Amino acid sequence: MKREVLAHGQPGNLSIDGSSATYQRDEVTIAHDFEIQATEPGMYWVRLGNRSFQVMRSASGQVVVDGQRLDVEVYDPRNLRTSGRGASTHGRQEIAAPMPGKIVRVLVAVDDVVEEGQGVVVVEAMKMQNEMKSPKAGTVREVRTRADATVAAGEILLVIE
Amino acid sequence: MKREVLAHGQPGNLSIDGSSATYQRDEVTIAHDFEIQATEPGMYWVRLGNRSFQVMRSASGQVVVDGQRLDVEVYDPRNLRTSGRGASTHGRQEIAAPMPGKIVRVLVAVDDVVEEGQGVVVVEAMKMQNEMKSPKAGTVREVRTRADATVAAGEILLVIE
Amino acid sequence: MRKVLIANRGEIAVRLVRGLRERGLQSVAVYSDADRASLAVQLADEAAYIGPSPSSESYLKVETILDAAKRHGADAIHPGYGFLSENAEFAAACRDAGLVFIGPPAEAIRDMGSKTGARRIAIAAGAPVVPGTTAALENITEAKAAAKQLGYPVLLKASAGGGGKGMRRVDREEDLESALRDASSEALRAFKDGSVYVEKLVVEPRHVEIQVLGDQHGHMIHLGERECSVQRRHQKVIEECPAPVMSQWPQLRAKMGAAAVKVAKAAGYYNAGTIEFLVDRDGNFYFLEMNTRLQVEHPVTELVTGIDLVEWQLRIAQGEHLTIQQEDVTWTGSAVECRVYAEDPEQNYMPSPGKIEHLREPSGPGIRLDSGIYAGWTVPMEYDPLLAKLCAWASTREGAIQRLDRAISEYVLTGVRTNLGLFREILADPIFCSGHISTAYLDEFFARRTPRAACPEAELAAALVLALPSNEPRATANGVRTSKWATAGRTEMMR
Amino acid sequence: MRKVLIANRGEIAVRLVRGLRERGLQSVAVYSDADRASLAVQLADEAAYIGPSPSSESYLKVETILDAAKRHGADAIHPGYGFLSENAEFAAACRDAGLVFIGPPAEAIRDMGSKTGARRIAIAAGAPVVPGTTAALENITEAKAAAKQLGYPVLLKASAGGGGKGMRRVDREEDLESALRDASSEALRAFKDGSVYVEKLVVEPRHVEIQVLGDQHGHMIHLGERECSVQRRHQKVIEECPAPVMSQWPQLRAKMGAAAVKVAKAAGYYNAGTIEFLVDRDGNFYFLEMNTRLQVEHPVTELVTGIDLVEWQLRIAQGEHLTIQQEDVTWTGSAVECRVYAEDPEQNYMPSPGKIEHLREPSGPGIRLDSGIYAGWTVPMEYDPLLAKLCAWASTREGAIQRLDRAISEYVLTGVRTNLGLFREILADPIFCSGHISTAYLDEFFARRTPRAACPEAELAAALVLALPSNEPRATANGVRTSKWATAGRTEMMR
Repeated sequence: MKREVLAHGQPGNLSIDGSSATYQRDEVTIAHDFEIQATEPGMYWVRLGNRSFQVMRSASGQVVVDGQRLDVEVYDPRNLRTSGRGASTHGRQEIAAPMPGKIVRVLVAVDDVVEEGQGVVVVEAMKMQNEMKSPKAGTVREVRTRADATVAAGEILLVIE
Repeated sequence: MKREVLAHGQPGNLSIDGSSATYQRDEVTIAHDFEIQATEPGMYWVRLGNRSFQVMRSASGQVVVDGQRLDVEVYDPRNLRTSGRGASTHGRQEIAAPMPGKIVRVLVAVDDVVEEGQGVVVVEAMKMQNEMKSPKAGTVREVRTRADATVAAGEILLVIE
Repeated sequence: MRKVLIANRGEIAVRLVRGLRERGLQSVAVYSDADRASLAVQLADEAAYIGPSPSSESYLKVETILDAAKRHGADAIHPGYGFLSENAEFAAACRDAGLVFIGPPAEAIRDMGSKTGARRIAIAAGAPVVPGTTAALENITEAKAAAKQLGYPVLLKASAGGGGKGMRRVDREEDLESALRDASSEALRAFKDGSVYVEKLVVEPRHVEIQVLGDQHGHMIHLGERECSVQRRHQKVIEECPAPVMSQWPQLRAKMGAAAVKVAKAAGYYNAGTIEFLVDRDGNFYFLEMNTRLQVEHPVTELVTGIDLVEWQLRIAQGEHLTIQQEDVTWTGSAVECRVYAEDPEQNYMPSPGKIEHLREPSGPGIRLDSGIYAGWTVPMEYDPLLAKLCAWASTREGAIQRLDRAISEYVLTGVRTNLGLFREILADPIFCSGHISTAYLDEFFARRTPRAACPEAELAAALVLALPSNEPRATANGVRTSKWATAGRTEMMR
Repeated sequence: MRKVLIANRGEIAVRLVRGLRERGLQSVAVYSDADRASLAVQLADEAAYIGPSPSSESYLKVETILDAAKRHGADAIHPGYGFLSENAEFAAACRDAGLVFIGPPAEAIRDMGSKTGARRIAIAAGAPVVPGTTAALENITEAKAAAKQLGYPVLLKASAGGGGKGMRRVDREEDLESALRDASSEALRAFKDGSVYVEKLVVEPRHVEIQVLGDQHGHMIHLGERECSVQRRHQKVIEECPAPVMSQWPQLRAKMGAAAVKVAKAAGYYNAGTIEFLVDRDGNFYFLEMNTRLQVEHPVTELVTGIDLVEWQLRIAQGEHLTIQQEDVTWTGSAVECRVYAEDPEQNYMPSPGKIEHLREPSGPGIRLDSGIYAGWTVPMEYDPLLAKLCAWASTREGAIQRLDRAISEYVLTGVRTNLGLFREILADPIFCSGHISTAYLDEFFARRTPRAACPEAELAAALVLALPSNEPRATANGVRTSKWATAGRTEMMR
């Protein structure tokens, strides 16, 4: 079985043959015999050669190895050609609430021109106000929220193009 | 909603009307407004009037309230007439392994006559030997295990009639 | 005293349920909508609903809390920390309703509640204070004169303040006017009181506080210090006892302790309280303010002195004599606490409310965990992000640090982001381990921090789990995920 | 020393992984089939498979363990307790393989391993022993003569024994022959050695043991006692420090400690070890045996002395000097431990292996939990039923008992039966609380025990949950359940 890996932004390759795994990333290649055992839903024990790892995989895709959060994603190369979604948003940037919270202030209006890094909306959660910044220069196309609104994590607040 | 309750061997009645519950057992009748919230699968928080309870219900039917195991069962009276299973075993007593373990010795053979309380089989688990006793006087009809066999919890070892 | 209502939530409510149960007292937990079935509510003997999630509609409503106490037949109220704990009117209202308020007298709360009032009391009691004004600044002219006399840099502070709100460092006179305006409007928003005063800025201070404990019969002692210099956004994240600075200045604990007791006595204080000081690089200390309640970080004092602060709060509130003399108090070993927050240190400590997916809490030798969560619990967005306090005790500071790191290595908590990973970096930092820290430490640490090297074996372990058939990446709750990888892959293909 | 293989399993393997990590040492956990993905295996840095589940094919196989150590590049082995920990050949084999054995010298294990040999050493060192034979009984004639001289009641004991195996109380001469036969055959089965000796039976003794700690350079101290009288089937279930008996006889700790150090020194002992004594109603004490390893109940000593026994085991094994002098050792407060077993006290402590369904472990002030389980873990049927050790420390014995009870009230553990409910009854028992206990306590408690009154509110809470639509009673995994209720219901209908 072959899989492509994106680890901390770096592409890599995983190859599994029975109970042997080979992993290549940058200049590094490692190969180990392994075993995996699910301990609870989403929790796994992994032995790699001599070493022992505790791996958690949350429903949101977060992966934690021995208490450390890793930024690792795995893809089946056969599925890649069909996963063409997302390209339509090219140039268009949706700004989503990073957490559930309450909108304190919307700092821009439709058709405003914004700089990269300019504050656009202030969200409050857990007694802390967080200013969200525009990830790029552009024009505000849509404002989908308003002050005092309660928002869910991932809810789109603004669209900048 | 009405349910019949068996609490520590004593029959009782539960009546639920919206968020009010009435419970009668022996001479005691109590009535409370209540709320229930599932916290994890099988775990519940129950408020009864002013009081707060933590209730666990395990897959095996075990129920634990604030850390104390209670022997409580609940039945829908409408289902009773159809639940006629078990009657066919009247007079016949199956002796099941109370826990997973290893059979050390079978102390009786088919057609042996046994007294109530007589040891019939010795099961070992966790470095401890446990002699199982016949719950009634009778004749051994079947011996379904043998020394050194590994048994699962609930596996029938002997039948006495 | 037979039944106590806990006018709080989260881990401190759990701590109080435990303390009450250990004394044979019944507990009543209150809950808002967001806290229905919280851990404290589950563990308490009784539970009282007090309203909608925003604290202004529940935990801060004096009448509602008093009604709940009456309804449940409670004869005392413990306010915890935050919320109504330092509200003199609440303490007085409890008394008027015939309820024991487990804390200091309302008058002491009121007197020490104003920063400038507290400064005056401290000065009168002979405690050193940071040079500055004791009265609120009336206008910019007065501010300029005061700042000039103190010498820059100076610090503007809200009279009613706390938690860094309404606080501004000013390095030059030309920045004073706008800083004063900002501080005052921030203070007004936070505390409904725009009063601001000015102090000399102590450069690279350590934040060291003294725990005091006194009964209603005039006997008061101190239980030593806590070092609380590791802070983010003026909020403590790591606390310890003893303070490393004590090994440098052997007489400092006794001196600060004596000063703290004098200030607390001058305020007519009883029950548990904390006097906060700044300690400068020369071992001078300055009174900062008093916290007239149980402190978040009280466990490190309990671990090192063996004295149970909640137990004594309850006994003192019942009128018992404090039977511990100052000379009976000893400090054994070292304790370090880290505050586990639902936040992302990689994104400027952005709050991370949400549902706890997996939870395995550490334990074993020398570990104490005061936690307010469970697997499946949804951490509300309405309250502060403290999930738990993890403490380690050992016979040496080095041992406590290693033990705390060990415990964090076992701590499994997913579903929300936390600062657990950051703690492991700090606990391995040679400067933190040397004990040479100040309130500037954490910002300075972030500035020189290098990301931990990725271990290919750990990546492989993660990749193997992610490659399991039942765990193929799937859409998140918030819609289809556009992965960086897919983008990278497409870019490759288009070449 | 850089990497240590742990030749054990369960909670003690977790304890050792923690102790190693806190010292910056790598850990290798071994596992049989039943222990794949155990908590210790998950937490350890490395994991080594050692064979099928029965311990005779895995944890007791010297060659397999040594091979694993070699394969993983370990330079030391910690044996834990049980399994190979008191096997002199194993200790010698480690040494021969160039591995550090973290424990006493093989010779001391061998010499103290025979009960009769240990008795001889104790007598020579001047320690009081229970009157009896030092040599194994050759025949019934010799046994009768010895018993007659001692006076009935007497106790027959296996020379190679432990854990109550091969032990018989004999009250009259006519019972001696059959008791001797039973004891000898039980000893032969358990220890492959049928030797039995006879002692005077101490009536209602307390079981009190002394912890000793010595380095390889001839320095040895004692860390005080542990009271271990609460036992079932000759297995300890509750242990504490200080022993309540110490308040009755103020010189007893020093006397027993001195005797223990003399015995251990006479055996050429070093590292951590325990001398078990019986204490009679007049404060006399008698050497019983030595446990040449870390004891299950070591945490209560750690909590009260603040000395980390595992840390010192590692340091001593590396040749370090024990830097603690006898006069440095102090005993602060009180610690009580209960052993959480997977067993059903209501059914004669029947073992209850199986899968843990729900688990919430207690924590908070004064609580230490040494656990070897997690939710979803299947407790194997092949090993002893110890799941976890729950300890409470407080400044008084009464406080520790209340705290332990509070912690148990929070402890959620379903899927297997445990003795947690029994502990709550014992901790509320006035006789236990008075401290007037002996090894007869638990049987005596069971005899006079009254079942806890059922609380109708708790029953109603349970009934409401069971009445939830998604939780209708359903067939168990083992087939259709024939309920008592249905039977009762049918009986009603047939009237």
